[in-house]
Amino acid sequence: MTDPKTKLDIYRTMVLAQSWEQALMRLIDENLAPASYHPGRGSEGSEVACTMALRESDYLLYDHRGMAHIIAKGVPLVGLFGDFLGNELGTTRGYGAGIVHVADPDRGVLGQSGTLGGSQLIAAGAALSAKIRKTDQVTMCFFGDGAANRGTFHEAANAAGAWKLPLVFVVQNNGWAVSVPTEYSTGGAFVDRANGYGFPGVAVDGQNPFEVHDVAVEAVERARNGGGPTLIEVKTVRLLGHYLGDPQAYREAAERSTSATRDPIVWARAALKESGEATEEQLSAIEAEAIEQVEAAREQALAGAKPTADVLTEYLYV
Amino acid sequence: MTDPKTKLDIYRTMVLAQSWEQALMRLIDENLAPASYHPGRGSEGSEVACTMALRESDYLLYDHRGMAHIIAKGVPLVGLFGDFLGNELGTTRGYGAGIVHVADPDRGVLGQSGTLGGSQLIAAGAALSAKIRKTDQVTMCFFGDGAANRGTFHEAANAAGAWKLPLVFVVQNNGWAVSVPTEYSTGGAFVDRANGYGFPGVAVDGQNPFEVHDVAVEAVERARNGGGPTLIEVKTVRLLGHYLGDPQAYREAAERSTSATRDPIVWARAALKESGEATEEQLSAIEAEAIEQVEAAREQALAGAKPTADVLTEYLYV
Amino acid sequence: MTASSGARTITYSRAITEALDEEMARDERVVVLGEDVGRMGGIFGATPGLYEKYGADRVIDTPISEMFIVGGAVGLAITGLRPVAELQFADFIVNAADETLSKMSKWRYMHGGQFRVPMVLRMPEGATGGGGAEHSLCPEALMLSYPGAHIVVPSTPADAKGLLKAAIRDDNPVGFFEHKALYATRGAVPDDPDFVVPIGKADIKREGTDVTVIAWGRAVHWALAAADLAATDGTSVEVLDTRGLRPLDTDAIFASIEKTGRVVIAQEAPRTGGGASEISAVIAENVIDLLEGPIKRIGAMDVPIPQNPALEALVMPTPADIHLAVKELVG
Amino acid sequence: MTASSGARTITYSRAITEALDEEMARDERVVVLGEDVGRMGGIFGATPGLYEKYGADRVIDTPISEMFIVGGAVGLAITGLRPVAELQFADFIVNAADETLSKMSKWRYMHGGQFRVPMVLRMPEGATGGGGAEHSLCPEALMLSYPGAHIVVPSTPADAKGLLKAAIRDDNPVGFFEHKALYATRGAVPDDPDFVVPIGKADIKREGTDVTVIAWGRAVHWALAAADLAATDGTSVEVLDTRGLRPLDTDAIFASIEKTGRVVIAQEAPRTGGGASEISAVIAENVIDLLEGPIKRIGAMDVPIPQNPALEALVMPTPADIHLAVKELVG
Ligand SMILES: Cc1ncc(C[n+]2csc(CCOP(=O)(O)OP(=O)(O)O)c2C)c(N)n1
Ligand SMILES: Cc1ncc(C[n+]2csc(CCOP(=O)(O)OP(=O)(O)O)c2C)c(N)n1
Ligand SMILES: [Mg+2]
Ligand SMILES: [Mg+2]
Repeated sequence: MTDPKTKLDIYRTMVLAQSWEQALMRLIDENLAPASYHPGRGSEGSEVACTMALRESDYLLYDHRGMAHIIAKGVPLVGLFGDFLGNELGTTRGYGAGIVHVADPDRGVLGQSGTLGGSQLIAAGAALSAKIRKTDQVTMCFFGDGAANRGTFHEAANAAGAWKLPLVFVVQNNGWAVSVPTEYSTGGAFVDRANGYGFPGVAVDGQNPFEVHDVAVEAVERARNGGGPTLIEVKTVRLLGHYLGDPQAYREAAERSTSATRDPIVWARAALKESGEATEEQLSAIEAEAIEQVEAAREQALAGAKPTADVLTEYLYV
Repeated sequence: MTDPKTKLDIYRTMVLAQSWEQALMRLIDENLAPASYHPGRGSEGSEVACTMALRESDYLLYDHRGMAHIIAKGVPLVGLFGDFLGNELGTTRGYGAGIVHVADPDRGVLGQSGTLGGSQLIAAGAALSAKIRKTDQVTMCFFGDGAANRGTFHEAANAAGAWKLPLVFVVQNNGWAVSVPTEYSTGGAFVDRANGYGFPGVAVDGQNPFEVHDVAVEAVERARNGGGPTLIEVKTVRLLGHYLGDPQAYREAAERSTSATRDPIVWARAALKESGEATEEQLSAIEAEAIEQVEAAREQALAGAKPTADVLTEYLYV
Repeated sequence: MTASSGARTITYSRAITEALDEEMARDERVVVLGEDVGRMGGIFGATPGLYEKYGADRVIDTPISEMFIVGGAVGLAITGLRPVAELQFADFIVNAADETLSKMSKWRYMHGGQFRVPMVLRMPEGATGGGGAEHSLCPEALMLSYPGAHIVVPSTPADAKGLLKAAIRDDNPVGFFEHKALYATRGAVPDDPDFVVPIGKADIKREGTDVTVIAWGRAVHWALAAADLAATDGTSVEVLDTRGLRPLDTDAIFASIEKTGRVVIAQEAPRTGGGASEISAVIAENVIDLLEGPIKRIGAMDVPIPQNPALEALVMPTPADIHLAVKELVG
Repeated sequence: MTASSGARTITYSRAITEALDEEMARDERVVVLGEDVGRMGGIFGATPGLYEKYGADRVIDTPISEMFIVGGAVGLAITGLRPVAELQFADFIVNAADETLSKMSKWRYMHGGQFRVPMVLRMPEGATGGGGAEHSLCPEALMLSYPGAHIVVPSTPADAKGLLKAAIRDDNPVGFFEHKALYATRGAVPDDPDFVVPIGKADIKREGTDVTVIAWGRAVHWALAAADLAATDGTSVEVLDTRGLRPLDTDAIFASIEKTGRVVIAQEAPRTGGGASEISAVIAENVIDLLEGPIKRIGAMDVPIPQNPALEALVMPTPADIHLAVKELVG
């Protein structure tokens, strides 16, 4: 069971991710960063609560929606802003911008495949690597319900199951892949797929990050102790459009407003107060601090220099 | 329950496939056909019994091992010999030879992808086509335990499950993919994978073709009646090498001899006699007739003309 | 090009929609499939209204399963339908490469002509600022060494409509590359519902006498802009739009070079390994004697496309690059 | 090439095994993975004994999952290992195209240099009679328009060993194409355990003065046979083995052409869209003035490889084809 301190940490990190995203939106409004971004509002619960079950030396393959998992893994906010601003302070030193390829090898953040599903294979490789090198590193791989239907998942999951790799798959099922409802494009339930590869699947409500954390901790420990992979299907919501400015004409008002009631940050705030695990003052302080932290990072990042033409061939061949 | 007449038909077709394969081996020994062939001895049970659940207008995607499914679908033997001889009497008019791309659109034989798994996708497309065109055609797709681990299966199975396509997957689990034991390369059990896509999986013993037939009839009927796909996992054996001349150094003698006791043709013959559903005379007559039929086809096929250079561009662009 | 009475000015994107709509109306075997092509009308808005008009059986929102999209379409095509499949980004051709290059392109040949594979694979291509190394490519040349399918790349709304209609009516598989940066461009398109543009015929988009610039897709517009620049130097540039890479209209190419004696080939893809190299080789093999100078290729830098739009811009070729090559050739 | 005291005559296949064995012994980060590479020693017998010597953790028999083989190897490579992955047939590059062309080749660049991807992807290639359209290809050129990885194709046992060792030691990803028809060929290979052949350096396999024939992989042997034929006509052919396609040793190519003034480029892949087109374009762009005639390309017919061996033979290029091209050039 997630202890009160961890619960507060989860809340703090979710709020930090939310504040970071708000600041990014402002940068985009101000035309300082390109507008191509997949907002993460709604899925912070799973991203933060799962990632916080990892150690720094563990590997993370995040997905394209939001930045909460990356923030939870400890990547400095300045670097993230730098990636969106496309300047030298970015984790990718100015190469990235928009829907970024954040990388932070020292914190086990192994980057992202722009083609959905590519990261699943790389995650399986990283997990196999830990096994071969006999470290106790665990790899966690996030992807959406849409990406779960790529054949890459099958190949990664089968290898992970066959060799009991230390790998945790997190399917963030938000009900949509762009405009297509999950039930239209999907046979069966993701959680049930794990069994076919010989490892456990667990479904959990992403609105409740504390429960998600319990599930993730169990999965990570199993992986670390040689018990093999787990698939966690988090039922979550996409509060905003697929991308910024998505008119979402394909989405019914009723479904959108039901989703809106399932905000994990709102839920966690209420739960913490209700249980007495946090006071209004504490929570407000966390929120204020997040904004401050984000502001400071934003200011620092804005000072970064833009890359020049000479970087274009710098990282191509060793 | 498979009736006695059908049982005899299954036996007859298995024996025909066996005789055909023996005749092919002779052609290869005589250097009349190229030696690249994946012998089907051992898996006739599933191939014949499943295929015989189909109608002529149904679609078949066979696999690379043996020819029993193709023969069971009614493709003329002369055409098959012609494909291996690489002459104009082949179903592919001389293009094919060796591990062939047999095709017979009139009998629903849709060809083969030389890359394993490619046929799974084409099968899903054919099943979707039947649904769109509102025919009641069923598609059956065979593949081995090895090919079942390609990502193509996931994409095909997911689409089939999502849209309840009239599709029957037959996984021929013979315990090996070339030199790699299934349990080494596979997480979980194939039969359990179906559930994850929302359709039934059934495991059945391939040594007993009559039981296989029952299972296949049920699956085909379900597909035809709008009940969606089924995955049939047939536990079968590979009596010979992966390819002709495979020394099989990777295979233990004990495992080979256990496999040898599971020959579906031997089993069916004994079962038919034991149950009184066939007499020794009937069975011998079937066997003699098969050899005769094969001999006649072989003679006819040998007379086919070899293709000439002008065919090289004939079927490239319409 | 069929003669037509009237014409309207529409966008390239609208031209695509109309071609699909008209062919779906004309032939009920035509079905459309891909990610978000249905209720959303495509992420680039190229398929709006089709779902409402033709229903979920003929306008199919697929799972994110590129191998199924192409391989499944082959299955549709060999069983009596005429699918128009879409990969959301042309870059994803590598996510369905076996299906595109082997299954779609070779199924007929491998099976001794027993099947036809009448399908079109639509692939929105090109760099438009910030897409990065996996959402910005023009990978047309990948299909070159895999015979069996046509490779079509329209540069204008009229070509987009006429070529797509031709592709849908063609019994061969067709790789059809639409440039994302062109979707919003406008041009006159004939009204005639049977207006088609024959596949494999080049089009002289501008006549000239001193230098031939060969291009296709978006690069045609760069070539035209370069021709304007060159005109101010007094150089007359002919812009030859190949409209794709297979079939390649070598007659038209050789005829233009015969006239000008100088050639620049411009593409958006990286300089190495693209259509420009192939066309250069064909020229150097067949009509080298007509040339008064080197065969120049213009293309993107040989690097993955950086995601930072400012860096992307540095990597992309420009009309100025083409103009410079033209200047070097006329000396 | 490092100087070496002794040398033994071994097969091309044995050269591959030795390179793997020596590098695995030298560096425990080197691991081998692929279908049947372990207990069977590879379906072409290129990896025997490694499983017994290095165990299942370092010699990994994979499922039939080409995307995992390559994508998983990228995961191994960015987390401290140096994988040598194998696709059972080079044709299967299309079954792992995104993983090869985007993930393996671009991961480092896309992430601003934060990772290195020290891996080798071994791909047995070529037509050897009856493999058909999906088991016979030489798809090296597919990698050309995707920068980021080297493209290496050895033609002799010494090159096979020296280049594979260099590739394993290289911090860049390397696409390594071994020709199936060469596995049984024999040649002298230096004993020196540090014998490596630098990647990207061409090798003059035969000196000559009248015509340069450029080739790589199996086509080098066709070129040498053609040179013998040409010698009987009194024509002196220089055979330049590029040893791959990237990096391309343009200095060596230009120097040879400077000497001969005539060039034929020979490849096994279909004439269209292959390495020959690229090399032709580089020549026509840079040194066209040195040429006394057209740039001729020799390659397979532009059709899928038919499975019937008799038809395959008709489709494949031959030494006689190269000889004829040489004759046409010397007039
Ligand atoms: C292989 C591939 N196909 C398609 C896309 C385009 N694409 C990017 S995000 C997306 C939707 C993803 O849906 P899901 O996985 O459910 O994640 P969500 O956006 O809902 O978080 C699509 C289709 C891609 N990037 N890669
Ligand atoms: C995509 C792909 N990978 C690998 C191969 C090479 N190959 C042909 S058959 C085979 C083994 C197949 O095993 P399985 O599917 O179990 O069928 P079985 O041979 O046992 O009947 C392999 C690896 C191929 N043809 N296509
Ligand atoms: Mg989703
Ligand atoms: Mg098997």
